[in-house]
Amino acid sequence: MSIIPATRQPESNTKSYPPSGSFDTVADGQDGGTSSMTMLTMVAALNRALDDALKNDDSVVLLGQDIGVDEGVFRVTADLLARYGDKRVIDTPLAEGAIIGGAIGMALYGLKPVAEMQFSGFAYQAFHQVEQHMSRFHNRTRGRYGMSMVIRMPYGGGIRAVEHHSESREAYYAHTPGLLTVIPSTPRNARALLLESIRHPDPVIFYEPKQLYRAFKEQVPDELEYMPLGKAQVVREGSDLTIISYGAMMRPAIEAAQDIAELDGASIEVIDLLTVSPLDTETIIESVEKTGRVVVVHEGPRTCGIGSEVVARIVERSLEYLEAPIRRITGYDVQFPYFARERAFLPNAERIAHGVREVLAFE
Amino acid sequence: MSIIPATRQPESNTKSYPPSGSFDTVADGQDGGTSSMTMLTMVAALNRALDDALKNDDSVVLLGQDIGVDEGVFRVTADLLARYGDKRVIDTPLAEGAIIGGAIGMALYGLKPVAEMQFSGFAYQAFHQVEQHMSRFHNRTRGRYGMSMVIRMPYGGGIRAVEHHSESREAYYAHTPGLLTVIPSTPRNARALLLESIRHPDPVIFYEPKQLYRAFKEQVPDELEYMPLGKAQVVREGSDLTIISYGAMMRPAIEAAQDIAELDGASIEVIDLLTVSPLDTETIIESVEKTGRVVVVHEGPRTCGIGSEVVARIVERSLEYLEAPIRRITGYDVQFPYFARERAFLPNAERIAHGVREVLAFE
Amino acid sequence: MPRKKIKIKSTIEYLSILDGKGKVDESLDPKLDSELLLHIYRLMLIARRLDERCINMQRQGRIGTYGPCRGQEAAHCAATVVMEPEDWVVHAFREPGSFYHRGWPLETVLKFWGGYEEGCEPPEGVNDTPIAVPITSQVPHAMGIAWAMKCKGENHAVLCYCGDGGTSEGDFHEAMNFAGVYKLPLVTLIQNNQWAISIPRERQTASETIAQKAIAYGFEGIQVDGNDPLSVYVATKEAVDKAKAGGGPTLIEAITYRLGVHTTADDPKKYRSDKEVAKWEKLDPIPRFQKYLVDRKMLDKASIEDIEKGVLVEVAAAVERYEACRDVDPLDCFDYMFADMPQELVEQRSEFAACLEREGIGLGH
Amino acid sequence: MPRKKIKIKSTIEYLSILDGKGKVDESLDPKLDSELLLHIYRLMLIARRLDERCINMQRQGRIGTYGPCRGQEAAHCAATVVMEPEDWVVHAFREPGSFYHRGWPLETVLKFWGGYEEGCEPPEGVNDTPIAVPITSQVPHAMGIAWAMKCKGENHAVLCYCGDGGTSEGDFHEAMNFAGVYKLPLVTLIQNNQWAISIPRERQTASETIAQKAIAYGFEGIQVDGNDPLSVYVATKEAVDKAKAGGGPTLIEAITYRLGVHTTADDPKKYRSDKEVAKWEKLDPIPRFQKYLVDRKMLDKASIEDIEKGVLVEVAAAVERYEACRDVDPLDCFDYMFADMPQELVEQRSEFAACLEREGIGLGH
Ligand SMILES: Cc1ncc(C[n+]2csc(CCOP(=O)(O)OP(=O)(O)O)c2C)c(N)n1
Ligand SMILES: Cc1ncc(C[n+]2csc(CCOP(=O)(O)OP(=O)(O)O)c2C)c(N)n1
Ligand SMILES: [Mg+2]
Ligand SMILES: [Mg+2]
Repeated sequence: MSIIPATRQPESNTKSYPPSGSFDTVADGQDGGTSSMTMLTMVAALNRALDDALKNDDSVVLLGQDIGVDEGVFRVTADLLARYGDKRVIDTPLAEGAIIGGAIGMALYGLKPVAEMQFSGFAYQAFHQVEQHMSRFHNRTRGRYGMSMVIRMPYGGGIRAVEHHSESREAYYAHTPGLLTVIPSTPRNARALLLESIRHPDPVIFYEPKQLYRAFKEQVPDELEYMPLGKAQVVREGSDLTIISYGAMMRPAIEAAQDIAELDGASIEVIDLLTVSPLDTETIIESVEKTGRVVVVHEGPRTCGIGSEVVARIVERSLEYLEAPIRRITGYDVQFPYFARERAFLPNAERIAHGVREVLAFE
Repeated sequence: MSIIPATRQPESNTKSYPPSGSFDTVADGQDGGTSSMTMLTMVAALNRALDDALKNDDSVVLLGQDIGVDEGVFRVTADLLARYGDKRVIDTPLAEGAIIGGAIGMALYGLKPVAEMQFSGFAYQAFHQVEQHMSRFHNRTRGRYGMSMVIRMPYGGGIRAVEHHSESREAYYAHTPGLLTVIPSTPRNARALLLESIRHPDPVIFYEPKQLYRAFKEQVPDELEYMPLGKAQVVREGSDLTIISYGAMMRPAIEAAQDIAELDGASIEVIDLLTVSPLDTETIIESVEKTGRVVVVHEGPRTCGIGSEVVARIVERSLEYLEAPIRRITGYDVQFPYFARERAFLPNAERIAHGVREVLAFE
Repeated sequence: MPRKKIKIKSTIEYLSILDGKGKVDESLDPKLDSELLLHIYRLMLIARRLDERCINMQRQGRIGTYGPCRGQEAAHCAATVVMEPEDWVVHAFREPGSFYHRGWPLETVLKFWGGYEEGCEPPEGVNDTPIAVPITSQVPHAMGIAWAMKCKGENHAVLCYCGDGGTSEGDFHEAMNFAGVYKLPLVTLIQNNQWAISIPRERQTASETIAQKAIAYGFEGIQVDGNDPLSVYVATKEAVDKAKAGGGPTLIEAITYRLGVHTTADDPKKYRSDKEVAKWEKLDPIPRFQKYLVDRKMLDKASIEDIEKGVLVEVAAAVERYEACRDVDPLDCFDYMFADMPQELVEQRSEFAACLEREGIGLGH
Repeated sequence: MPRKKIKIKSTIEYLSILDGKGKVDESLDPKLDSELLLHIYRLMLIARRLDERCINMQRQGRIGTYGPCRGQEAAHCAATVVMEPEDWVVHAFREPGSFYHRGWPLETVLKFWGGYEEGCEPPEGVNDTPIAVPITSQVPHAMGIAWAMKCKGENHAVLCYCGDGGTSEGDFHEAMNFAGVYKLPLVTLIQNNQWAISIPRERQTASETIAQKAIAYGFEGIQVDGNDPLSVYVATKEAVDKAKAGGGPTLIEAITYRLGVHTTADDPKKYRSDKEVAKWEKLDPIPRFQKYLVDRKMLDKASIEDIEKGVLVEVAAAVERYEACRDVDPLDCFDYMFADMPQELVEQRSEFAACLEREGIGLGH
């Protein structure tokens, strides 16, 4: 699982991410017995990753709206201003373009900025800087300038928020050459992926499923832990059908898989993409060639979403293994509704299970 | 072909778009014998559409950088300032966000703005206005306010231009709910689609293949002509394989189809999508169920591109008809290279033909 | 030519008529008629009581996160009354009194914060834009509406609200610049409530005033006491009259204060002192305006109570109407996407309808 | 408080030292040493001759569209020489003299306009950013570099070029505002060449000067005669010194003129008069600076010719080096996308390699 390129091996205290299998928390001391663990929410785990990064690398700088004194509207940056001061944890005026454009300048100068967009729905104010520069500077200067920077932003529905606070548009970034787009699904992988994103030499969009910020806790090792980018995880093994998902949809996806196993006796494999661009095609293909049936699940709009790319790659590589059409259980191609209608709108375990059953039934 | 909804039937002088079949020009007076035709480049045809629209609808207003006195950097707006004055053809300062944001305000007030972005690569400066408002106002106000407006922008490679002047990112718009994204491929359909886009009640991204601006001429009727949005066109019939493409890639796609017909004796159907969002799934499916083999061609990046969506829909609807994996001949997931390398980079007839042969050979 | 000072035409003034204690500067008093003054007073009270009610309802889970306007009633209510029906008002998100004055039913505000698209639907016959969530993104629309008025040769004007934090966004700059170039009939009123969530005004921009930003666009800026309805009214009226007379745009900086939380999800104790809030509590626009009206004999104890009662009844009725409208159909999230629904949405809508049926989710789910 | 004028700290000055005829204002002459002055002169000449050569090469199809700097040599060359190697210069796209001075090989400019990514690759040891095509999008980067210097406690500064048209973009506003708030060591030099393609300065913004836009951000702006290298130098030097001393940012508006086409794809006859161009031809920065140097006995006929010859030789050599580097491998458009190439790109690269092989496209295709 944890193939950390030698060039980016951290100095010390590295633990590899545990072999996966489910979202069950890892019991304290279970893997090796030596390292201590703490139960953390995803917010706390992200906070710890930022703290780790600030502590271990002087060039790391955080910037964003209300991330300092206010500690972030979701408190992801709690305590960090107090610990690292206002040269490292910077409250900014209200201008996303200058936050990202400024971070690009910082990265050119050799800092490692980790910028926060308060909500992914406001990142479009900076989209020109992402597309025109963050994704291009390394290539444009033929590798002379690195763009080692991260944009963190909460995405997705489920927190009863007003317009622009609930959408999922990871596909914009996946369609943009030159970026990595990472979406964690648990406290532990959130921390390990964020740490890896920060030390990664290339620019990363770190899309945080805000619905999961405080949804559950997981044991997170106190030691530094990194998870490679671009690697999906088989979180549940199965042989009859593969559910492919990521982020906040992992929980209903796993729930659906479990229900189907119990009620229908079918064996469902579940893949957590973790990085939606670049896609871990190998892991997908391996699973599909085993099961022959696929359901892809995401919150974002269907057309040109991550789901369509997953389907296209499966068809290119493994058409002959497909025993049924691939179903996409996704957000529809409409605006994410205001929150009175959101519970009905968001894909849920029942809806996923229904899709899975239909695909299983196809002959 | 020309199902013009009654509600938007123009007052007079309407001609229906001719039954298609190829990119051959329609001889003067051929269809009906009554109407006169003029050989026009795409630039001239677009100019004519704008002229028609300004003439026939007082609420139409053009705005953009250098579209007035300078008549547009590609001369698409030639003569229009002189004819309609600076309240209808408006030169703006250098700010894409205000052009689109301002056009949204105009549309709220009941004008029909047709905004020009000088190049699609600079439209990201206005992306927040497109995503947050142009695509949403109608839904947000539950239909109370229309967003009848068009953003025209030249896209794509092939004109030996500097960075940001050659890319194709129609998928950003296709992934955005609430927009129509239209891409013409000949002078005649450019005019008819632009006229329809302007009178359409919903917001349209009109993506113009600048490589074709002056590449060839076609007979364009002097009368008003409209082509429905959301309808693809079978521009060449065939039975062995379907090439699906749009915009500037239509020419190499048709060339490849012809070459293969001549050299290999295979019968290739070619579909011109014309509108990439919403997709005309019916026309695609009908063709695929006949041929069983598909190649999708576009300039833009592959991941989460229009091609992946086309594949996903085919798999959903017609998996059992597929006799071979679908090949995507597209731009790669890299930055569009500076122009010294662009000829090598752009998909061409040879490359498409090679892909077609591979898919034909698959057993 | 030697080094020399450049004279800049634009000047920046500060206007204050009614002071913090309700004492009026007689030389500046616009002497508005009592009907208008009482209407402004009542509007401010409507905003205040609705605001209080919303905070309660949020606590009870009957609406979602709410962004109160407490303390800013004068800054928005006394401006909006200047506008004629054919004018447009372009809203930010902290102006319930303006929506009400302009003819939006009072429950609109509840619907918006309650999570219903219905809260963004302008009633027939009323223009204006609904709440705009992305900060400053509404300012280009206001500019565009003013531009359309000018293109059409119509003699109307646009009033646009924006926050102090909002002036940092590129949208503000671009829209102001266009407004200056085309001399548009646009009045932009910055509710400078001293904070943008946790960022104080001084760390939002290094300019001494926000009003002076107008200098960058070649038109006039004015700073007013935003807790004084008379100053807000006079400055807005002058600016709107100038706009309609072809004099172009004006930037008004209304100095006010957000007495409450940023939204109910916010804890202002993290970033500001009780002392600061207490100082501004003393400058509350409502008591001082009440004193002015009492001094002028336009109000007395009885009429104050009458108005209060009337306002509470009206707010209660709005809450009732809100509660009665909450059974909505999730399926209709498709129905307004396009004036002309494409086939692929028709299909997705059926798919969604089937899900809802299977899952037993219907009206009032 | 009655209505009153607000005093604004920021002042806007205009600086001109060497007039249009090459006559110097002795009281303001910075009396720079001859080495520096001759270096500036030579830089300006390099820019002029390279520019001419590029236009020729464009006509011959040896490079693509080219954007000349004719007339703007003083505005960019006399500014860039102020910067130390550890400082950064952030370029727009009309500053060939600056690239050359900062250590980029002269053929860099040819490569950029010739369609080669190689034209954007800073040589080892040189900082600075390459040409930025999206107007103003480089200004936030300059701000960010200055911010990084400040975060790191380093005593350097950033010089950033931008056009008059560029000041209309949101990026300009946002970056200037941040620079003001954090008091960053950033000097933004607007080459106000009166035109943004076909849009004249007066229709770009309604403010009388661009310098006064600094007032919106709480720092100083200055307008200088941008065709006078002495004024440009003095204003830039003062601003950079102030920046390094912790005094924060400065906005310099250099009044100049684009004597040539916007780019070789442009026809300025459509939008401006020959008369206007002729007027500005008389204010050409090179002859007037030459006169100053001759008056000061730093140049004479012989040395003028020497420099001219040297410059031509150097330009010719750059052209030769450019021509020798044109065989590039299309396949390498993959190689710099990431520091760490993902597997999917490795696969696409192989696919592309196979295409190129089949199609017989290789080096120097
Ligand atoms: C573009 C954008 N960025 C960030 C936010 C999140 N946000 C909501 S309100 C707010 C502060 C707004 O401050 P100001 O403009 O002063 O208005 P106020 O809240 O004080 O009324 C922020 C940052 C947003 N809504 N839109
Ligand atoms: C964001 C963006 N919009 C539009 C363009 C197209 N364009 C290139 S140069 C130019 C005019 C620039 O004017 P100015 O900033 O005054 O610089 P100048 O060309 O006069 O040096 C325009 C509109 C662009 N490159 N970038
Ligand atoms: Mg505020
Ligand atoms: Mg210019």
